[in-house]
Amino acid sequence: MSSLDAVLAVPLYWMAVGLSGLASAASRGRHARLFFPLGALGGVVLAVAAYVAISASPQSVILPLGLPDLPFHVRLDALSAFFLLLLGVVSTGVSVYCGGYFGSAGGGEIRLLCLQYHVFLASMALVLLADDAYLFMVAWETMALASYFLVVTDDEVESVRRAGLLYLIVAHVGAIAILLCFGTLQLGQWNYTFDAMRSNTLSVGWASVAFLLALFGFGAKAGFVPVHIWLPEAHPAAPSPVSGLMSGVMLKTAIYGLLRVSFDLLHIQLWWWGVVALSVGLITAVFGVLFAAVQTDMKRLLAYSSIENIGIVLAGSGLTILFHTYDMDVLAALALAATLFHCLNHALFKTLLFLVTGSVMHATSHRSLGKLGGLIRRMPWVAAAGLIGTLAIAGLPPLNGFASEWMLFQVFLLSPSLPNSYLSMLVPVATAALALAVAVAGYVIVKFYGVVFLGMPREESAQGHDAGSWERAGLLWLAIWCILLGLLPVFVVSAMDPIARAFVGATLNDSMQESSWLFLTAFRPERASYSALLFLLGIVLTVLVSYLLVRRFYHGRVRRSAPWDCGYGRLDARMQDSAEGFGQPIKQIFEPLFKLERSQPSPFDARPVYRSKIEDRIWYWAYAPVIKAADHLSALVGVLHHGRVHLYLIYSFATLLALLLLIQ
Amino acid sequence: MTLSFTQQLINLMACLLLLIAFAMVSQRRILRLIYLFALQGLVLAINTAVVALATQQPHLYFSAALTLGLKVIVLPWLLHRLIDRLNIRWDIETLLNIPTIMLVGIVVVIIAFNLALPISQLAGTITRSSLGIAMASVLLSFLMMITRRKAVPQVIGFLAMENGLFFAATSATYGMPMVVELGIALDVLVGTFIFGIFFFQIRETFDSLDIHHLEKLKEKT
Amino acid sequence: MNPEFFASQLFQTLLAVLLAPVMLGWVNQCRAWLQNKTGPGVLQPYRVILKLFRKDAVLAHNASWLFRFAPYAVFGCMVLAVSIVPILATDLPFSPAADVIALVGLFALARVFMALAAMDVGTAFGSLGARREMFVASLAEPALLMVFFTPALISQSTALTTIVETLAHRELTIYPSLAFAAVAFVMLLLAENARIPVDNPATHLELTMIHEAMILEYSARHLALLEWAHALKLMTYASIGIALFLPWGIASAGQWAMMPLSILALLLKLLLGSAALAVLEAVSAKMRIFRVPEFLGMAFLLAVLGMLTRLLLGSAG
Amino acid sequence: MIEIALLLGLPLAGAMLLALWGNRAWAADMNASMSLLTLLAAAALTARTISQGPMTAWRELFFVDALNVFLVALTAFVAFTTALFSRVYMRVEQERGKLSPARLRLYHSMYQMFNFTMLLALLTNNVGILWVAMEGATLATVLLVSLYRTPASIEAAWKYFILCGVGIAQALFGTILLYLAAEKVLGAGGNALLWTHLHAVQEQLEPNVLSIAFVFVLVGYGTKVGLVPLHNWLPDAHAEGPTPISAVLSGLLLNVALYAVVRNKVLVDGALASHLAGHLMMGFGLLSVLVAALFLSRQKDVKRLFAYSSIEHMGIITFALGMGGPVASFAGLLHMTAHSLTKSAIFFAVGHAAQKTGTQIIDQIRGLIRTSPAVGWGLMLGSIAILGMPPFGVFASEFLILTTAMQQQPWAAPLLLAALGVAFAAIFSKVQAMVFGETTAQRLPHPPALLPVFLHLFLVLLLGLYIPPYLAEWYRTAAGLVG
Repeated sequence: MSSLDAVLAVPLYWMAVGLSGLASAASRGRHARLFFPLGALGGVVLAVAAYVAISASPQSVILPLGLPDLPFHVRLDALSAFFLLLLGVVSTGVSVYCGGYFGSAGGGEIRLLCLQYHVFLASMALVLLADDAYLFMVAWETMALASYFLVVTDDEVESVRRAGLLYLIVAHVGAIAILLCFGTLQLGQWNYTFDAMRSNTLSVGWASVAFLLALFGFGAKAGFVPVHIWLPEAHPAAPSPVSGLMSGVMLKTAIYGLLRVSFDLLHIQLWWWGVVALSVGLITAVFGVLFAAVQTDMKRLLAYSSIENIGIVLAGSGLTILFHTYDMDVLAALALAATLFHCLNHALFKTLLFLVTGSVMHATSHRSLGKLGGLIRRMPWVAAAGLIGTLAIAGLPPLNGFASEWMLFQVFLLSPSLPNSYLSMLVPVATAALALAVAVAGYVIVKFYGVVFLGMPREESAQGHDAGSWERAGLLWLAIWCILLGLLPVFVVSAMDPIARAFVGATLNDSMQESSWLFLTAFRPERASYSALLFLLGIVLTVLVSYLLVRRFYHGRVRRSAPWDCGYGRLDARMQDSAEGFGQPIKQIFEPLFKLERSQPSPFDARPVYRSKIEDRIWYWAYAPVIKAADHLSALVGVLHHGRVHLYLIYSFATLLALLLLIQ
Repeated sequence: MTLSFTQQLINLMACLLLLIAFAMVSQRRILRLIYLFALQGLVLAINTAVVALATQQPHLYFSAALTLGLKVIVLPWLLHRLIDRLNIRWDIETLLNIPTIMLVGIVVVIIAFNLALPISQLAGTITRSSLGIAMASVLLSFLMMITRRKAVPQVIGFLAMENGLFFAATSATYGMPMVVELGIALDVLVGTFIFGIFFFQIRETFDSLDIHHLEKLKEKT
Repeated sequence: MNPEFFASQLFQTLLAVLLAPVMLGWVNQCRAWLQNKTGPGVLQPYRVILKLFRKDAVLAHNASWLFRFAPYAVFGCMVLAVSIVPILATDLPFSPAADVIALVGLFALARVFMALAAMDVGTAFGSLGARREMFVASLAEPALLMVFFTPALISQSTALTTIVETLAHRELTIYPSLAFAAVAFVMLLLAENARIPVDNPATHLELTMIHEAMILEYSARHLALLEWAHALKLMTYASIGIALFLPWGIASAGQWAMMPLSILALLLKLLLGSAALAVLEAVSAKMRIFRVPEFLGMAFLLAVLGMLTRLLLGSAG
Repeated sequence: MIEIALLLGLPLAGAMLLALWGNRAWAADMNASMSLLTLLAAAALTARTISQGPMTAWRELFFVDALNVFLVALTAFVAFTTALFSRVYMRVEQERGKLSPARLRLYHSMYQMFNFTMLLALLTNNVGILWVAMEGATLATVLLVSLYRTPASIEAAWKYFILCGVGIAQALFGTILLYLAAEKVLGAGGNALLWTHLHAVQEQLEPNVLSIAFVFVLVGYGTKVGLVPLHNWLPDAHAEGPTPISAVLSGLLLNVALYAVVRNKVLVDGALASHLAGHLMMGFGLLSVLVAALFLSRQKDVKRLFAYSSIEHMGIITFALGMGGPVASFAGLLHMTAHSLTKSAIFFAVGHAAQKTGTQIIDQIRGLIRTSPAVGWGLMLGSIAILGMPPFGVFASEFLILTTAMQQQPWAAPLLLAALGVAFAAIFSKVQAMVFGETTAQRLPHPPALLPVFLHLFLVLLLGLYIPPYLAEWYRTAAGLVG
């Protein structure tokens, strides 16, 4: 059985699991512990088969479904295999976690949840496998629908419904744009298979139209500024494992689509596409991280940080396009590898962190950073997993987040060799933006971890218990992957060689010479090299040595006492720095970016209340006017339907005469 | 060239029809309106008969008879009984004042004639010159429906329009095939009955036949 | 790689670790002189550290394992950092393991542990210090990267050894772009090492302190490690500055004969550099916390300008 | 030609019988069974047509080809399922005292009469009879719209009658002109109106007359299709009439009216070398889509909402058929099918929802999935389908239409994008509010008739995922006829 069959079997299997889950009558806990782990098995199979398929040659098959002249075409090449690997690994962890999570927490009818969850997984797999526009769109929209239903699980809450609505609307408009993009690509001979589109040669103008449509359409799903607007609403609304999947995998399917269209289906590329992608990406990255810094809801914070990472990924693909258009394919290969690697890493640690928030909410039923604190003592497991995720997302060596960001920086440093001087001038600015985003990300995540897990609980109610065994297993799975990919990046990166060869026509062996299992190099080893293992070894060694020396020479007696309170004596949890406080410096510096409304109490206020609300200006710049215009227009046409039959008769009369005169 | 007697006769009828159409547009009294409608039907019937005489088309005699029966006797009688039952005889107020309507009517007639010109070139019938008039009277009754505020005159306008169509059919093509003629006649008859039912429904619901009661369904702004 | 490499690596690391407190002491001594005080003497930091090691540790009731682990982690990071930077010779077996980007990552790692540990106990001071530290860092870190990237562009490499090789051992050329980078670097050094004008290591006034606020809960051996790590950090920065901007005299691969000479050169440079630092601190005043972004923004800008000039002037830059 | 006889005879007989006993207890069942028999006859006719190809019957008075037999099957099917739905629905209405026995009689007999006129309009070969049947359809439904005798319903019926009557009159004038042109070629008499003959000689027909004729026909039948700006009767009639009638109006009448337009378009295209008819239709279609989309966001009455959505979809179909070409026409017909099925299913669900909550006002219908998940999910899935979300059939056709438009009429693509976006936002926001959240509904005396809803939705789903080859072949031939 070929790896394609195996891969193709998994979505079907998931469908089956979902349907049987819908049918089964087991009690909530047993239901969850039975069906979600079953789904996890599918994830494992998918991951293995996909890993095998990356290096295999593309395989395709035609299913007996679909439109008359357009049966479903399925194709498994290196790129889809890579993203399927991502899906498989992440979904395994999430499914295991769900076994515990949905078993006890998370409202909603468990049977429907199970069905929607597995349909969601299956549709994502099919999106990655589709080889014709129709199947792609079907899977794409099914994915949107399934995730929508998962988002509105707690549909009694008004804000949840609003979030879901916003999400689906943006998703649908984006989908129509993608559809039009395919309409442009198929070049009027109504052959919607990707093969036919590959062979088409579009004029430069139409190609650009297609690219921009794709950028908009997929951007609406990935959350590029300014079509990110749904993301920070929908992620907090959804149950945490679902937020994890959406942020970890679903956003990546959009990246996949963008790469598929711009590198595979379009036969040409223009250098300014790269510039557009690069600038949009960096703007998105900086924007996302700055907004993440001022959030007070932990899931919103993570959602904005997803926007940031997606921006980084987009910037990477932009650079890839740039190099590719200037035939610097060796560099393009490196950029592509870095981009994809960051996709994978972000999927892992972001999902991990979302699961952590899930356990926290599960334990404390609080989501606001203003209430949490000190959980490291009550939930050590979750705290440990969270720490790993934190270090990874902060881009700290020796974890995986650093590895991909290291590669990206290398790519940026290589780009001055671009022939176009303006572009090479652009690069320092771009690098600076990237560096800023990465650094502020560290700030953000320290805020997240510190406020949630360290210090003292800010509200008495926020006392948690540690997560159950299923949840721990899920967290552990993802955490281990974060560490592994951080320590041995070369295995994954070198596995991307087929993708690079297929899409930018250069092998990674040239762009990463002498990379061994130990050393990750960029271009040439003497140019730059990084070895996470040695790195870790060094730290561990020094820590051990210093620890042993300290133990050896000095007795390690420890006395416990109250923290030093400067003699004030009434030190309590409310005196800790709050999430708002943490965000405040960023608020101060980048004030014009935010739409702030503060209400500060007067010094004489008996019961002082401090409230500050931060909103996204883009909503007021881009969206509100559109809505207003639509309302205005519909008010105008509303006048037409005036209720008087005479008027209606006049309409027909006028139409008649007008047409008669027209055809004269 | 000099026109044959029948042709002159037909043109005369056509002019009469146009005249009646204008009269209906400008008529204020509902009873007169019904009489005018009957008159229109009569002229139509005569015209059809003349055409039949001139062209020896047997089925035209039939449709002439049909017209006479339906539009000169039955429908006016129905309407008359209707307004007796609903006793509405007072004046009809129009939306626009009469002269304006007349002016619009003139414009409509001009347009109609211009449109009809190429077609009547094509039509090989001795009645072709009256095609424009037919179209004009159709549009005029359309205009009448637009400008009337009461239910009954609107219906009369509707029927008058149907007359115009019938006239067009005879003048352009010596009438439609028999089946169609019958079908149309049936529809008209049923339609009138249903209109009658409606008058009573409207009457008992709004105790008036003024259409401005029927302006509730609109887009709330 | 043969054992000599490891020998040189070990030697350099140990040297740096041992020298670090002296350097801190020397800086303070110079400052004391500049302020017409006698000063505690160069070896004061040693005494402090030893004293601290002898004491019993006091921990807050709710201090978690993270709190106790952090000092070791920070110290480890700093030792690793100083052993990456080629101070004496460029043939370090460890340097391929980490380039400048990894070095910045290393500093970030130490900083994050520091901040987390500071937030662990949950006092107002700790979290305040952590916030300010991370905030300063979030602006300083990109600037530092930019500073590194200018020489990286020149030497077509981000590996420190390669950079030093190119800068030190090719015929002497003046790089205007490096001037920008150097100024920016000095500003960053001040900010990152909690020196005036950004922070004042000598104060415990909560309105101004950053670094001190973070370590307020620490005592005894933990505090000792942190202080030592602090000194090491200063040392590392100094040696980075030397390596990037005054690389002459650093022995290149395999030149054992050069070693004594380079040690002398190093000591000289450190002596002068620290004195200059002291002067700089003495003449400038502590700035308000919300002036700091402007200060660091300036550094950031200079660093970017350095890169731009490099690209503008091409190989001459 | 026994099938045709049955197809026309059964509803007619049903109308007669129900006119006498339509108020009996078994009347509803009889109504349903008559429709079932009609459906069977339709199936037989379809089978024969597929096997034997196009044919004419009874001195060419009737004519069957792929195009109209496909609509016949659709009509018979939807009529049957609607009859099933109306069994339950109407019983509830009667028990709530909204209907007197006399009116129930009227309702049942007119329901069959309406089916008869629809089928006649589809099957006849004579363009004149087509007109007569269309007028007959108006007459049959106009009294049903005012069935409840509320002021609003009477007003709606009146407008429906006047506007469609006048519109139809224009269509008659167009037909006369067509006859005038045809008579030149085919000679006077019955044959000159037979579509088969006209189609045979369409190249020789006088273009000038035909273009004028088409304008009249388009305005005439277009009124019944509900093309903007001739659409004003449609929302009122849909909102005020009983729900089964709204379902058949949306699902059937609009299609048949469009069918009438298309038949004429074929002739005009043949006569005129130009693409005039197509352009007119595209213009009307696009205008309808845009205006309807804008209207949607203002609706407060759920049935009005979906009435406007019908206008929107009719616009899309008209646009597609106007664009022409094998793919676009194929998509247009596919969309016709999917829309009829989905929209009638939605109206079924809406009917039950309205009965549960006792109102049609959207703001007062909340949380349907709480009280009756089936109705709630029916409405939700139906709306998702009608909004062009895969894997439902509506998406399949919209996919083809949009991609084709992007190639042939790129200027229209952004307009369609905007309109579809607005429509989606408008409808989905309202539906979501009705389906989710806290509830206001109470229980029904009878279990709702949800078989039709999910049957329709299943078929639409099937259309989206798998169109059986013979069905596809059938669509292709039909598309070929549309041109």
